[in-house]
Order: sequence, then C-alpha cells, then structure tokens
Amino acid sequence: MPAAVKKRRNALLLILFVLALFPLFGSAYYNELLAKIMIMAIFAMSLDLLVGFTGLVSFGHAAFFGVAAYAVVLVSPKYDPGNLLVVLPAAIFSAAAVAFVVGLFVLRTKGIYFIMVTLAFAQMIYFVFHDSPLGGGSDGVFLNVKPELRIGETLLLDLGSPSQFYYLVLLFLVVAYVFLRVLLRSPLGHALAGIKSNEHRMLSLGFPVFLYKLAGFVAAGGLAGLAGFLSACQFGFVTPEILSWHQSGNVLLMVILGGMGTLNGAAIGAFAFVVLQEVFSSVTKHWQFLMGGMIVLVVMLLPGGLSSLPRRLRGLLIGGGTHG
Amino acid sequence: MAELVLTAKGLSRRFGGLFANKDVSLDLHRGVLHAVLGPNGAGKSTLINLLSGDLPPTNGQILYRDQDISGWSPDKRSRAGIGRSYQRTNIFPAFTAFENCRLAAQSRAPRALRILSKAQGYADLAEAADRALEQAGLAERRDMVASTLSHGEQRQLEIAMVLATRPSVLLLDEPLAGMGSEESQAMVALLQKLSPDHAILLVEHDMDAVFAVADVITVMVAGQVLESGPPEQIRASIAVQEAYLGGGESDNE
Amino acid sequence: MDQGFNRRQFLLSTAGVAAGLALPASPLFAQSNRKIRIGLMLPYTGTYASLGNAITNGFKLAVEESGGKLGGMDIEYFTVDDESDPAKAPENANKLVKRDKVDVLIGTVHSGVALAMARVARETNTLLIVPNAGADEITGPLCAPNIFRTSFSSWQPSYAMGNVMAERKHKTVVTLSWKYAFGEQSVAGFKEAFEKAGGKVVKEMYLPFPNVEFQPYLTEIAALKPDAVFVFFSGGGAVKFVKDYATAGLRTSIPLYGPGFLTDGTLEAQGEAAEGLLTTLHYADNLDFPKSKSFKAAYFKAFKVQPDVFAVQGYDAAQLFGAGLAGVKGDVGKRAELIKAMESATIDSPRGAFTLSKAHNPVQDIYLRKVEGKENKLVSVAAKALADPARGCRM
Amino acid sequence: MDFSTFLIQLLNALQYGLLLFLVASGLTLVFGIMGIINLAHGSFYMMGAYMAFSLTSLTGNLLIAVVLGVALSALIGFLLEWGLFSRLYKRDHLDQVLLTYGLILMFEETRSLIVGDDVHGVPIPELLSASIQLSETLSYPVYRLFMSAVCIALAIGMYWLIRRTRLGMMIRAGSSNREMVQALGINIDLIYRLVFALGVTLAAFAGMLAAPVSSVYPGMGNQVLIICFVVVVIGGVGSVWGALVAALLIGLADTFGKVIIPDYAGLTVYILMAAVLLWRPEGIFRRI
Repeated sequence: MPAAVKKRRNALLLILFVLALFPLFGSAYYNELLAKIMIMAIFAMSLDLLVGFTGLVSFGHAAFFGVAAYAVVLVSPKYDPGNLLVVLPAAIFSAAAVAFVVGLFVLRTKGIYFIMVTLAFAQMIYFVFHDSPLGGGSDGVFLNVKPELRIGETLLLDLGSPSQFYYLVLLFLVVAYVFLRVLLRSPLGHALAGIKSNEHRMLSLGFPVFLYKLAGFVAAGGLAGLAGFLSACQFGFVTPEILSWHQSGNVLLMVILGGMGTLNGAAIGAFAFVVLQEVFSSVTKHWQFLMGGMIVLVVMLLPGGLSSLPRRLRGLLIGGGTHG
Repeated sequence: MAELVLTAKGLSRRFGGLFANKDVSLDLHRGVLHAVLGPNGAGKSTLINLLSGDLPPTNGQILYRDQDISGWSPDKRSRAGIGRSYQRTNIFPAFTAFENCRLAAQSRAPRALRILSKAQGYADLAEAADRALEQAGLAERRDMVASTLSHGEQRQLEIAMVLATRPSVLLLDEPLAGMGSEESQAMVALLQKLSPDHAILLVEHDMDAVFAVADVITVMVAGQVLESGPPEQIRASIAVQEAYLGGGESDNE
Repeated sequence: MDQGFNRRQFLLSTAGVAAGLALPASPLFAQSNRKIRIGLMLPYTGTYASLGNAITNGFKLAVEESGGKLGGMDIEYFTVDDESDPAKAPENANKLVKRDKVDVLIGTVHSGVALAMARVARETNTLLIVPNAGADEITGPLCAPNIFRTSFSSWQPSYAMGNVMAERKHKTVVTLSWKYAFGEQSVAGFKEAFEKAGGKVVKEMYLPFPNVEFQPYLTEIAALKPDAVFVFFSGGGAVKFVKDYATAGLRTSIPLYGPGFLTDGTLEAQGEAAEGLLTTLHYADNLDFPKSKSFKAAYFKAFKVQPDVFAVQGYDAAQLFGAGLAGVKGDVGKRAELIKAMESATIDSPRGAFTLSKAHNPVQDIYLRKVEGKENKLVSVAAKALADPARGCRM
Repeated sequence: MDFSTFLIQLLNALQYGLLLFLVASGLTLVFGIMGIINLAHGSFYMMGAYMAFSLTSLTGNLLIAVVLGVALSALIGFLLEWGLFSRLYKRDHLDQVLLTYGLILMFEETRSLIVGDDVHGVPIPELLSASIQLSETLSYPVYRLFMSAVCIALAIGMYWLIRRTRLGMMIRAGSSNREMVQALGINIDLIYRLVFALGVTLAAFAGMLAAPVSSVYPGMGNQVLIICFVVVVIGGVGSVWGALVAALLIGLADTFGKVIIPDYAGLTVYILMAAVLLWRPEGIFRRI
C-alpha cells in the first residue's frame, strides 16, 4: 500500500475514533451539532459524486434531500413511530426516483446550461411542496414521533434517543463513504471519471453516456436522500426551505470549500461551513456579510478549497524549488 | 470481392445554405484501406462525422452490414463495431496510456451494474488494453500519464484506444497530422498491419502515405466526390490533377 | 505502521481533542445567585428584520425601566438570528436551549418558525413567550403550561373584523390572502364571524407566499363586484397591495378591510394610497391610556423612532416574564409558581391592560382603526376583551 | 370569465411579461455572452429599487434619480467585472456561481447597513400618476402602461445594439469565440466589462422602474432572481429574443394560472418550463 494511502487511512481512522468517542465528552448541543455536520457531510459527499467525479455541476441537489425528508414525514404514521425498515427505504427510494425523473430532463443539457436547468427543476420541486397541501405548504410539516427499529416486541433502535441517533448517523456516514469509495473504483466509477474528463470521447468509444450519467445522478440523489432522511429525523420538522436553492448553494459551497473530487474534502467542507456559520452568527447581526465575504475570498484566492490549504502553505514556506 | 461492411448512399449534410457534403456515396470492405483525399474544406471530416454519428445527415443513408444505421447515436454505432479516431487528439489527458485503453476496452464489457467490483480487477480488460497498446507501439509508455506523452505518441494512443474497442470498421481522421517522419513511418506500418482485418476509411493529407497504403482512393472537392478508384487511376486522372493536385499544393501545410 | 505515533499518544490526543471541543458547553457556572438567562430568537436579517429589532427594543426598554433587571434579578441576553427560516428553526432554538441553557425563550415573528420553537419548548420543557407570531396552534393544539403569547392569535383581529364588516352592512365579500397558515387562519376567523352575522364570502382567493403580482386578482375582484374586500397581507406585500388596489381604482368603488398588519409599519411606504383604510388590531397609534403615552415617549427617547405594535409586544413579553419572576423572587427553579404568577398577571400594556386566557393568549380589546396621516387612529373598540377560542387546547 | 375581463387579464399578462423580460434580459445577456451565471442579478434589481428610493428622496425627482442610478449601477458593474469576474474567466463556471452567491449575501447585508430593513414606497411621478378607466369598476394605471412601453423600447434598443452596431457585432463575435476575437485585435476585456456593466444596469434599471409600483423591501431581489432564471432557461442560452418570448409566455401562464387553477398557481410557470424543456432541452431559442 502506498504511503499516502496509508496515511490517509490512518487519518480517517483517527477521525472516526474521535467521532465515536465524542458523545462521551460533548454536551447535548454539541452532539447534535456534530450529528448535523455528519449529515451535511453525507449530503456534500453525494454531491461530490456529481460535481467532483462526474463533472456535473448540479445546483439543485437540495431537491433530493428535501424530497426524502418529506417522504419520512408522509410515510410515518401520525402519532406512532414509523418503522425504520419502511421509512428509510421509502425516503431513499423517493429521492432516487425523483432524481431519475429530473435526470431524464436535465442530463440532456451540458455545462453552464446544466447548472441553470438543475436550479430551475429544484425550484419547481420546491414549489410543489410550497404551494400544494401535500406537505403542509409553506408552513412545513412536523414529524411527531421519530422512527424506530423493532423486531417483534424488542426495540432495537429509537431515533428519538439523541445518543442512538448520533451513532446511527456516524454509521451511515461510514457506510456512505465506503459506498462511494467502492463505487468510484468500480467500472461505473471509472466510466464516470472518463465522462468528466472527456464526455465526447466516451460517446465515440461506445459508452451510453446518458445512461451512465443518469446512474450517477440517481445514486447521488439517493444518497442525498439518506442525508435528508437523517435530517428529518434529527429535527422532526420539514419545510420547503430545506429544498430551496439556498440549500443547494450551501451544499455546493461545502464541496468547493473542502475541495471537490476528493470525498474527504466534501466532509471537511461541511464541517468548516457549519462551524463558520456558528462562529459568524455569534459575532454580529450582520453575519451574512462575513459569510458572503468568506465565500468571495475562497473563490478568488483558494480555487482548490480548504483541503488544498496545507499544500499551499507548505509550498509557500518551503518555496517552489526545493522538495519537502 | 471482400466482404462489404459499410456503405454510404447519397450522403448530404447542409450547414445553413452550404453543403459540407453533397451526395457522397462510398463502400468500405473488410481488408480494403479506403483513403479520402481532398483540399481543406472538401468535407472529409464531415464525412467521417456523418459515418460515426457525430453529425446527423441531412439526406442519405448509411448501411452497416445491410442494416440502416442512419439514425443511430454515435455510441450505438461504436458498440456495433464502427470505431473512429479524431483529427485533434481526443484522449483522457489525466489518465495513463493504459487507463485510456482500459476504459476503451470497458465499453465492450460495461459491467456498469457491478458497482462492488474493482474496475482494475478485470483481467480481460487489462489484456485488451495491453494488446491495443502493443499494436499501436506504445507498450513502453503504458504507465505514463497521457498528457505527458509526445504529440506523436498521443496520436498513437488515439488509435490504440479505438483498437481496444475491437472495431471492424476504422474511421481515421488524419492520424498522421503533425507527426515527424519517423513517427509517420511507424504509423504507416501500423495501418498496413491493421488493413487485412479491418475495413478502414483513412482521411489524410500526406500524399505519399496515402499512395503507399491505400487500396482505393476517393477524391473529394467542395463536398462532392470527384473521382474514386485504385491509386493508379487517381494518379492518372486529369480531373484530379486539375482540381486538386495542381491547385492544392499552395494550401498544403 | 511506520510513523512515530504510538497507540498511547493516539489515545491521549484523541481524548484531548474531544475534551477541547466539549469544553465550551460544560455548565461551569454556579447555580445560585446567577443571572437570568434570556434567549432572544428573532429575525435580524431578511424580510422581517425590522420587526425583530422592534421587538428586541421593546423588550429591552421594559428591562431598562425596571432598572436593568426583571423581577429584581440581573439578566443576561443570548441572541440568535432566526432568519425567518423555518428550516433552521429547531436547530436555532436548540442553540439557545441546549447550548446557552436559557431560562426563557423569546420569539418570534414568523409563524412557521414559532411553531417549531413551540415544539422545542414542549420537548425540552423550556419557558417560551411568543411576542408576535399569530399561528392559532400555539395557543391551540400546541398549548402548554410553559408556552405564552403576548401578541394575538390570527383569529382575534380577523374575527373582530368579521363583525365590523357585517355591522357596516356589507353582504358579499371577496377575500384575498397569501396561501400560508397565518393568512388562511385570518380568513377563517373573519369568515366565521361574518357569515354568523349573515354575510356571505363569495370567493376566497389565495396566492402563493410571498408572490406580489396582484393584478390578476384585482381584475377578478373588479369582475365579481363584491360589497367589500377582506385581505391579509403584511410588510412589503401589504404596501404593494394597498397601492395596487388604489391605482386600479377599486378603492373608491369597493371598500378594503383587513387585519391591522395591512397598515402597520407600512404607512410611510403606502403614502396616500392607504388613507382612510379601516383595519382591526389590538393596538392603535393614538391610544389614550397613560401607559401608551409614557411608553411612546420613552421608546422615542431611547431609539429615536416611534414604536409600533411589534415594539409593544416585545415590551409586554418582558413585563409578563418580569411578573412571573417577581412572583417567585427570581427563583426560576420554582417553575410551577412562576407559571402561576404569569398566568394570573394583569399586564399594564401600552395597548391597554390585558390578562391571559387559560391557553395563555391575551384576552384583549381589538380596535377598529382608520388610517389618517401616517397613523392608525382609533375609531372604536371592535371587540371588547376578545378571547381566542383556543380550539384543540387541552389545558 | 367574460370577454372584457379576459382582455384585461391579457393586458395584465403582457405587462407582467414585459417587466420580467426587462429584468431577465441583463441576466441572459451576461449569461449568453460571457458565460457567467450571475446569481447576484436579483441583488442588482434590489439595488436599483433602493437607489430609486434613496435618490428620489434625496433629489425629489424620480427622473434624476434614475439617471444617477443608471450611471451608478453601470459603474458598479464595471468595477465588479474588473475587480472580480475578469479574474475568473479561465476558471470553471462553478466558481462564478459561487462568487455571485457570496455577493448576494454581501449586497443584502450592505443594504441592511446603509438603508435599514424597513419597507419603503417610491412615489409615482406626477405626470404618470393618472389611471385609465377600463371597466365600470376597474381602471388601469398609466404608469404600468408606461412601464410596458419602456420595456418594449428597450427590447428594440437591444435588438438595434446587438444586430446593427459595431459594438454589437463585436459582442456577438466575442460570445462565439473569445480567443479568436482577441486575436483580431479587438479589446475583448473591455467588451466584457461593458457587457457586464450593461447587464447590471439593466437589472438595476428594472428595479428602478418597478420601484413605484412594487415598493422596496428586504429580500426583493431573491424573489425576482428565480423567475428570471426560469425565463432564461425557457428562452434559451443567452438568447435575448428567447427571453422576450419566454417572459411573455410566463406572464400568460402566471396570470391565467392564478385565475383558472388558483390552488396550483405557483406551479404553472414550472409546468410550462418542464414542457418546453421536454420539447427543447436547451430552450426555445439558441444563441443571440
């Protein structure tokens, strides 16, 4: 195993270890915050599959996140806990199904146009929930009781319990990460990389590029659905705003902030984004100015994202010529 | 006569009011290397694009083994066995030469649903890729990143990728463009080697090369076929000399 | 492993990181003699920012007037900008409840956000005082001993308006509102009173929030020719609607009515178009109570602007909590007594004194006001001591 | 719906459509020619509306305010292109999207810092404040008709600029091939700067024009942004004429949607969009 891969693996194991131990030390609030960050990390990684690995810059990814969140509430009984084994697949499936349908439309376009069309479609789905009685309209809808996993009479898992929820999120984060890593080294993953690098050539080599992109789009949508499921379970409240274009912009920002095409970067970006939001909003009422300024600075000065920062700093300290 | 593989019947392609191709017909047979000559703007690249599916024809028909494929998409044609190379190098620059070819080979055995398996784990793809690199004379460059290869080597890689898809028809768009003489010779040798097993359409500027390898030559001027026949006939043709060989010198690079 | 990094160091560093992250939240402060922690969760950015600021100002004014204290206790503020974004509401509320461990939550303007806050308040048994959001549910199905409101329910001003319009001999009415809970509940409250008094709502029209392209609806109204129109809009939408209604020439032929938000905080922008409009609300700009006058003077002195209804509601939120604190001598641990003291308090509000209903919503006079100059001037009391029916509340 | 009501609704639809076109034209221009997705376009609209408010209360005259505002927004556009966007042409579209996303937040807060968060009205100029009686109960404000007339005039002006002037020719050339035009010795950087400034100015001007009827309020830019994007998506890549057709279609869909299927009024525009994209994935028209 090459040293770099080994180093990365060790770093990941260390992070996993910290995340696993954190609830033993953290307070209820910070546990919740960290769980939220992990959910966002899953969400950002799912988008990275499109943006970073397939070259599809989707500006409507929040739609799938939101559809799954709504599915959680709509599938769950009103005053009883939903069955995890029903609710979770339903959420992921509905997100993937919507991604499939949207994909049929948007994947016929390319480049800059793709960005706009994904935005427009996400906005359309936003209005479906915003303007129809389906999910409580613009006021949103509550999940009264969180899902649970029960076999026979024994309660195995209750998502209403913060600690059980935390570890479930951690588990899903690991599952999502491993799933994406495996996917990326599979023939499909390689084909997606080829599409990112040179779509035209993939076509002339005989790849049904559209179907491959659709497969990637659906996979990313489903994974965003997993994040949406977790988000709905965490706060028990779903409103159209979770699939607004701001949300799509934020998750895109997380991917860029961390550095796209690296998976780890997406997770780092999610962490940095949420923490920055916390810090800025505690400093001033006009915190969105700071957030905006930060975005502008990152775009202008840090094209590779935060994960390129150590490399850049090293380059700066050691200088261009000498080898570190 | 050798097996007829691909036929173009009365192909036309119009851009606005201009005909890039007008009523072009030709046949490609297995084991026959068919070259297309013509000055810049004669419509040679358009012809390849029409045959490969990159452009839909305005009029006309394309038959592949007696099947009408005029409406097929480029990827479907490719999977059916029509491989093409590009005039401008069109590769995956960040991948190694081997990965370029392995990906090309993968298009024949997509296994897209096996997302749990490792792409590198398939021996058949690796074999096909290595064979293609070997054929194209790039075996030594196997693990170099494509963008770091020399121009000539990238042209070879371009061909190797097509070969890795095991096509029966090869549509080659100026494979010699920008090559040094040594590289050109290697490429000509490669073409000769490939000729017996494939139906090849070669668009090329390099006269010497064309007359050296072609079995049939079609000369195009202003989007139309001027003359078609064996090299001797073309060399002897007065029409060709007047229209092309005479006036064409000046705009040859 | 090849690097100089053994297992022991690994464990230590991990624990260190974890502990470091955990530290800011540890409750290190002593429980006795501590300050009362007040969590303000209000909009400070976006469409409702000015409302959030007015409520904050009103609240702080009440605190200042009692010597910087409430119920004799020193206080400490924790503020969160809720951005009027319901999606972030549970999280923002948790920030105050779980991170800052506030003793009381004050918020907010947006009904959707307030509903989410009410959920959090119920789950964590935190004291909540709602200084604006009118969603009927807050003191209806969602009512709880620890949830209070110092503003109004959507039902109150609209119900009063139903009676007013019936008394003014209007028989047929068209309603128009944004399609969200606040709007729908307002229309429902109006309809209840108006139809009970013999009138008829000939058409209910809704447009998606926050859409402000009213022209098609105005054309529709002109075609239907009802006796009067009842609308619910607020903020920028209210400004635009009132102006569009006037320029469409409808103002002279079909009178326009609505709950007071149609003309509160918007008169400067509406200008002449709003002149003479009749609206109902629990506040008017020229109320004659001594408290109204002293409040207006003090507020203007402190913030250099005239107070509006939102400032009043913030002011009363502080008064209500102060009354509770006074009842337990600042010991917030005595929750039951604190709630009892708040329930039984009579709030000497600039809107006129009010008490709380069993569901913790103000039992208050609703005024009929008329726009004159840049003020909503009192015409009459539209409903005396009107109490929200608190449907669905089991308390 | 009787016939006269139908005609009035048609007028409403046209008027709304034309205003939409005005706001969206700057977006599609910048998008089509420079390949920039400008999310901050709505912010420029807001900026224009607030300029109309501040400058009118400062100078007491909407016309002077508009003239000053146009100059100011052109300058802002010019400076933004020079300071930020010109450094990003070699980068991915994504970077431009994010840059403008960050700018939205900054503009919105700057607005809050300078003008505050209150709702304000802008008076309609005396000359245009009359109304025309359309039916016995309904009259139509002259200012709205004036707005439509201005929108039509601007549409014609843009056609003339792009089709008939040397600058327009260079703009069209630049949109098809930046390098090629540069090689021909045309100062493409300056052209881009001008186009961007023009885009900003168009958005701001739309905001100023709309301010008297829509009033100015926080977050008003975000509301128009998305509908502008739908206009551009339906109309086609950077096509000004597409934007015109699309804006009018949206005006019709929105107006009659509100009347005919009020419960799903918010969706009609998007259903229209999906239908158009099904028919033509890249919008009705392509290219300028």
